[in-house]
Amino acid sequence: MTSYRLGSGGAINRGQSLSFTFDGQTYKGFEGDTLASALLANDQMLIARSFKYHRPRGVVTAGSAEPNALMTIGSGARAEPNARATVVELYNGLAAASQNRWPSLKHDFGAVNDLFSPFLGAGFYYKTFMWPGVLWEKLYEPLIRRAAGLGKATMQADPDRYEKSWAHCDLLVIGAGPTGLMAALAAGRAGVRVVLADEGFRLGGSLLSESAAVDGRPAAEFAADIVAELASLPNVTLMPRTTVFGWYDDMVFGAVERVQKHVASPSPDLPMERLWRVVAKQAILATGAEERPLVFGGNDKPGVVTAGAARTYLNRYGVAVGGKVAVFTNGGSGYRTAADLLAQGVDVTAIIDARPQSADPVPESVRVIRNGSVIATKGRHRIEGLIAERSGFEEVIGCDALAMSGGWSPIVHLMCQRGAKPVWSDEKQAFLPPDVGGAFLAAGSAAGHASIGDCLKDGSAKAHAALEALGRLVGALETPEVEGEYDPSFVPLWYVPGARDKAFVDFQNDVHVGDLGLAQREGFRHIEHTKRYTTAGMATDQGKLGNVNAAGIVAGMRGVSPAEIGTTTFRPFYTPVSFGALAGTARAEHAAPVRTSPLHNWARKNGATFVDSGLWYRSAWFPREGEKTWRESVDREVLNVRSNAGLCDVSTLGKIEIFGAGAAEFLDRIYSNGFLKLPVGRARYGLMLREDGIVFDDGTASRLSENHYVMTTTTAYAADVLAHLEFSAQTFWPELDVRFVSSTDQWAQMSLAGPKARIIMSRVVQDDISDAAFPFLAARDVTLRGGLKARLFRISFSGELAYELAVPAGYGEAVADAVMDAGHEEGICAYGVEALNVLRVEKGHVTHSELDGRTTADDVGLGRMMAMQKPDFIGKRLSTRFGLTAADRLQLVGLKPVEADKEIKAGAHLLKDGAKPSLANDQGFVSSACFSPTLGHFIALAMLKSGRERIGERIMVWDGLRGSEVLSEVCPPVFVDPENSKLHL
Amino acid sequence: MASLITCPHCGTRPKEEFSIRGAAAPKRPSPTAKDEVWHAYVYVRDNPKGRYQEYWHHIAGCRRFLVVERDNLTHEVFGVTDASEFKWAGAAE
Amino acid sequence: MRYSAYSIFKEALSGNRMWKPAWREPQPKPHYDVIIVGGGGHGLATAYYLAKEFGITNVAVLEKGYLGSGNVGRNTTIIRSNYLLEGNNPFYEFSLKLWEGLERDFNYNAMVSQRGMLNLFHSDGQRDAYARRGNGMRIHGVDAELLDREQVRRKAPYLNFDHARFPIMGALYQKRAGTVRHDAVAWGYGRGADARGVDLIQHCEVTGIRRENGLVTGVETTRGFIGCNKLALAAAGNTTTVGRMADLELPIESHVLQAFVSEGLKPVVDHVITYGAGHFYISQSDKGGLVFGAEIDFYSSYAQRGNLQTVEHTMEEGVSLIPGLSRAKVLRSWGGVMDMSMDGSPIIDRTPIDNLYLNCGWCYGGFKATPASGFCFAHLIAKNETHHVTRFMRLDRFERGYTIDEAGRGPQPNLH
Amino acid sequence: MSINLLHRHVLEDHISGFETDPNPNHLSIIRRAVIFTVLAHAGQEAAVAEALWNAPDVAPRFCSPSEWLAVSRTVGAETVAGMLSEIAGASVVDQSDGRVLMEISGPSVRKILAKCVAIDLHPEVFEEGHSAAILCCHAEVNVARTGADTFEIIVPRSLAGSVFEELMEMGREHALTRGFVD
Repeated sequence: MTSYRLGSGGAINRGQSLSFTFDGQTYKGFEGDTLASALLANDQMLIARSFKYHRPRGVVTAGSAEPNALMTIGSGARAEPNARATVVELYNGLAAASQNRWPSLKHDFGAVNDLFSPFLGAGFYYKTFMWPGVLWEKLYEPLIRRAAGLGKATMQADPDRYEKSWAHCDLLVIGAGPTGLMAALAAGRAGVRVVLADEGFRLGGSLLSESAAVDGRPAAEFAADIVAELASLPNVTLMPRTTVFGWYDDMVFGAVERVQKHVASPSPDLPMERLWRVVAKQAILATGAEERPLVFGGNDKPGVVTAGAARTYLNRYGVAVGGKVAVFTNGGSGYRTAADLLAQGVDVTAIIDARPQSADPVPESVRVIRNGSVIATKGRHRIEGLIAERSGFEEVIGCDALAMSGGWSPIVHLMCQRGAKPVWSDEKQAFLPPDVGGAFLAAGSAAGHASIGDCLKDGSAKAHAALEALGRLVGALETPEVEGEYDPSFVPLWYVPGARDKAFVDFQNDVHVGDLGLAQREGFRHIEHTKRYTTAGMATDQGKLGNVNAAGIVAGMRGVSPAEIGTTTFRPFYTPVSFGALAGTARAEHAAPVRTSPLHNWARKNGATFVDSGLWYRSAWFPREGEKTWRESVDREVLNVRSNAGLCDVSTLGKIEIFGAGAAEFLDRIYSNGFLKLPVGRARYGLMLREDGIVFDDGTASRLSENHYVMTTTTAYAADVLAHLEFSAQTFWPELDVRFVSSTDQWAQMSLAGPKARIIMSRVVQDDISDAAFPFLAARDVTLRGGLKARLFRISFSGELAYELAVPAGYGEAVADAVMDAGHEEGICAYGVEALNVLRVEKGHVTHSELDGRTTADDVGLGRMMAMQKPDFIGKRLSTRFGLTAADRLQLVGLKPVEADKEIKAGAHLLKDGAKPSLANDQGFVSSACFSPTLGHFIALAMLKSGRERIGERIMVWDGLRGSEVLSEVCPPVFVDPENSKLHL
Repeated sequence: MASLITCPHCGTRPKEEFSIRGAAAPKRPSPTAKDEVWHAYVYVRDNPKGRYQEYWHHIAGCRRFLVVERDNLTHEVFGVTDASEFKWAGAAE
Repeated sequence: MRYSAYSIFKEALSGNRMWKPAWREPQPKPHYDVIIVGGGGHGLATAYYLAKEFGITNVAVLEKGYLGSGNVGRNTTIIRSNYLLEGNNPFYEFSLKLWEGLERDFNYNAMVSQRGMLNLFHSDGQRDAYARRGNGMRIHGVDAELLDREQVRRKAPYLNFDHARFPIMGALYQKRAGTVRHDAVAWGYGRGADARGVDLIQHCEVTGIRRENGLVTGVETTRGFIGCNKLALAAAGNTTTVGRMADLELPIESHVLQAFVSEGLKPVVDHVITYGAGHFYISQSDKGGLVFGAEIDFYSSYAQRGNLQTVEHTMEEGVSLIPGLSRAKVLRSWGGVMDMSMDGSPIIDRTPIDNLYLNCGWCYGGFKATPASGFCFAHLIAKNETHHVTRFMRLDRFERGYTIDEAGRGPQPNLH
Repeated sequence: MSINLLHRHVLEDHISGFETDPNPNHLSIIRRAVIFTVLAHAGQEAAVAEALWNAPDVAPRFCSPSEWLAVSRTVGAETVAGMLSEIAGASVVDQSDGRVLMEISGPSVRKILAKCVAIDLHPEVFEEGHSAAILCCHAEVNVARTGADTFEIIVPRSLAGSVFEELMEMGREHALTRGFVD
């Protein structure tokens, strides 16, 4: 193995050696290396296989546009697929593995695809794999899927933490190269709040890679000085390792900070990555420019790199990309690379310049082939030479690396994410960022300025424009002198003719010039069609290297300007962002907040099993020793409520305090039934409709004083009902004096139900609660023995004599304990929502299982609650539409199995006895079902076509999904105490 | 719009604080209006491309309904007002 | 030209130089029997079936962008027929049956992949609702199974079974559901229609609808006036804009829905999976990208791009459902403009103007409907009578009170 | 019988056992704060606001143009109720049990809160005495700046556990400590 590490130079810490592995082999690098630079230093040029043809591939860039050097970093639950080695910061113990190869990188069986490439051109799969049809699913698709993808996702839960944060600033500068540093400095000195974000781990951008001198010292030193000054300013926030990935509406930028991706042993107190939403008053795009590869035969061989990347490896990392480097260029970048390599003692075999002449200074002793081109490359796992062509004469030139430069494309991505298209410039031969308005300005080479000097100048100029917009203009910054710059201009060369091998445009997806041509021939001529048909630009680099070349090549094929071809749409994300960073903390048990009832602890002490109910946890049932199934517990609870008493936590019901002289009128318009005449001290069941006449929610409203009501809603619809009230009050009837606020959290509310409820409650409450003093539907403030003020409502969901007692939440547990104590002798039990559900089904009370957003009041037997004589209530007008009053609508009925031991399940459908299962014969469905311990058999509520006139009919309960058919009798939906005698005990 | 809404009561807030209710333009008809008017109010939407008025409920803030006037193609916001100050264009009743 | 094993072989050996264009680029004729506005999936499928099934070939499809530039090329590619209501269920099953025979029908491999779909449920109430839906499917002969937690675990062991805020209790499973390569659907239908004589006219925006004596006589376009006997609208999110040219008042609101794709990964997600405790859905393409989405952005929008908060919310649900996604990376997000209807179900119907036909209101679900939508719309246009599986998808169902409200959320389009 | 009126704080389950000495960054849970909702009736908004701002012993927190929270750590609920009932045109609701009062302070408080709320907490933007009804850690809360580096957070009781845990998590890198204050 050869070392390509130079003896000196580079911004690496040679005192800090780091050990890492690649495909199991151990190597050494230095602090300050990327994984790619360390691999190159260790002569590891072959590092990946391409997607389709499995061609051997090497590093081609030194940055985030890298299409080839994708690896899996780490192992086990921390394995990250498709990491770009060119931006992965080296740390001690880093373990990297190559991808998409089998059995090994050197010997990859998939490379056989390359041999079949004539059959596998663009869009081949649309034309084939169709015969015979059965083989698609059995053979072809499984084969295609096996070949799919690059890296392997771990699919284990991530052990690390992720966070999100907001940042607010006057000016966001994106990119910390010469442009961004100057912009940040100008704004920082002016005292405005600046955020400077850069995807790299060291701020400085191209200044770290170039050999020019700025302000009389090496560019990298100049950068370090500015960074130091910025770091000292309290109004400036430096954010290295932070990629601004998206520009969203209202100057909100999405950014991801890699907090600990570079750390050998991550701290548990820090996130792995942090997502930033940056709110900026002004922003400057200083993202620089991407060097375009040249599109020539065999341009994908390991060892073919961009000229700028070669300089970065050389000047920043002290690594030569080869021992004998050839250069192929159409501009000054190639010459500078040759000069820099020579200065470090690296052999440069030739500069092949596509232009007939140029003023670029030719390094001594280097041969320049002008008007030349490269038509093929030699070697397999690393380039061994190239075939150059000039005026029809060919020549083999030896080399172990080839630095290419096809000119520069401004990195316009972020500025084009909100619909504006980049603008072609004939002068710059590049797509320039669009004008998106004053708050977001492009600067430096992102705006088409090519030299370091121009970038420095433009950075401070654009900062001044931003400061002016902010009203904080100060004196101009002096632009530092730059010495030793090369001429960055170039002559366009989209495609090098005469290719002997495939000339790749999209390296990762193996899209070559021939594919683009095929797409044109087949009519996929719009650039979006070309992209989608060939997959050019659809790889993990999203066409950062290839898309502009593709546009240029297609333009050439069509004989038009690239302006006419345009680019494909730029969309987030600039570079891929982990699911983890975007998800942050809201995952696993923390996917949503938990709401706990004030009686949660009471329920827990009583052995409750809890169940999710929206964000709430509710007590479902309270198993006792010896009970083996949930049914045993629920049956016991139900029977105990019916014969003695039970206590149930109903704190989760929505509670809304309503005040005002207009409250009565307001409620009268909100509910379908009348509320104007509700007396003080009384509760009433109410039904709310949507404006389309369908039932929205039900609940109660109690009048506590002349102008004060408290409304209860279902648990599920508490938030929706509050919003509905607010909407109605604020937009329909702002003239009504009504004010309300939720008090759901203030009260612990418990339902005490059963024939012994009164005697138990009277031991807890000081007030007289005899039937005469506190009749059914009474609702009043009361005082508990011990002095606590509380609210008591005589309302019932179970059909039993029942009270709902509300006490301030902090006292809930103590009061519930007291009620249990008070009822001990009466045999009180705690009961949960399962028993509550059985009790309500036995009574035929509806819930959102019946009120499913498609039912009318009449459908569920509540037609009497439509007070049509009222001039107006929400839902009144549309409730009378033909379809909502049709005779064959589904109506609420009860069902009981003809054979008492048969089980009916919710979700079953209904068929006429003897009818075949078919849509035409479908008569409705079971909405709720349970075992009734009171009756000793299953019962159900169902929605049946014209159901109310079919009482007594036998109907088949068809549950094809679970393989059961239960012949049942249609009955009224109230199974227990239809006369409501128990309510009025 | 969309990312940040400047609530006239609470200041600039992110989208997740709001619940969006839909077009503000249709005004609830009088109880005696014709069936067609009620049908149009509940079901028909102008759905213009461009300038648009929409109810945003500041559910995690002041809980007021706001009328956000904006361009639904460019997502530019022209103004945010409290719903109680919203004037229906040409609304007779 | 027909694609066959022979043509592929022959072309491969001759450098793939002789492939013919998938479609012509015709100049618009002055007059057509039928003009279809919208060269997306539904418009192209309508043209294809008009020509193939009903013999009407003097047809133009007018597309303001490039073919398939709308929602057919920016969705999550899911096909299924697991619908609850009688108004929808037979239609989507008809569509799924057409998907099953599509490739040989139009001689284009759209990679219909019946990978099976798991609709997860997380509560008893959800289970009951899915049981009702599953039985509704079974009663119509559509395949449906109710899986318990362990059966789900066997199919998708990577789901969050052990540390979930909303634990998975089971799933409604439709084996025949799956995914299709979306662009290929547009291309296959377009190619098939073109081969039968339909003119596919790209970059031709309709700017006006000309009417005489109450009937449509043609459309003004950016490429001049084009006459027609019948005009059919299949413009998805732009339906209102085009409909307004004929004074149609529509129950439609346009909203943006985002979709996402991850970097290419070796196959891990074998099924289509939907998260019942949220609105997340995911599958993996034959190329390796995880394709997924969640809720709409909730505001009216004609912009094909979305909001970061929705992006984050989508990932929260994704990682909550599949914890192993955390370290994988999302590559790209995009937005489609949805024609959200007031009850969440589509409209395929005549309009008050006798020779103007309407196809809209697809909400999230337009892609899976493409074949049946095209077939039934073609049926309606050709025969002037409604195909029986679309008999409930009427424009007047709202005023008559016969809405098809799968979600039960009422007339608020952004909740469907 | 008489009920033993034991009052239980919802976060007692979350803060149990040994309480460490507060670090510079600290989250205090106020055990018995008095918190009322004050609603101004139509046309009375300005008068109610003025009365509330002049009321002794309570700190007003803005919720909406017609709604505030009145917070007191010094006097009891009955005193506050009596005082608020004097305000003409207002309706009041005792929410002392329905809301949890937390106070977070320290040199890193803004960095911690930037992970929890979307508003700009820069000292010159969010000044002392400012309050905001706002989304914080996925819950609807009220945040007020009560000192140079001190903020008060009022959280609905049922969500207090989730918000508390999230705040502690966000404060981890800043060594945030927590404890009850009576």
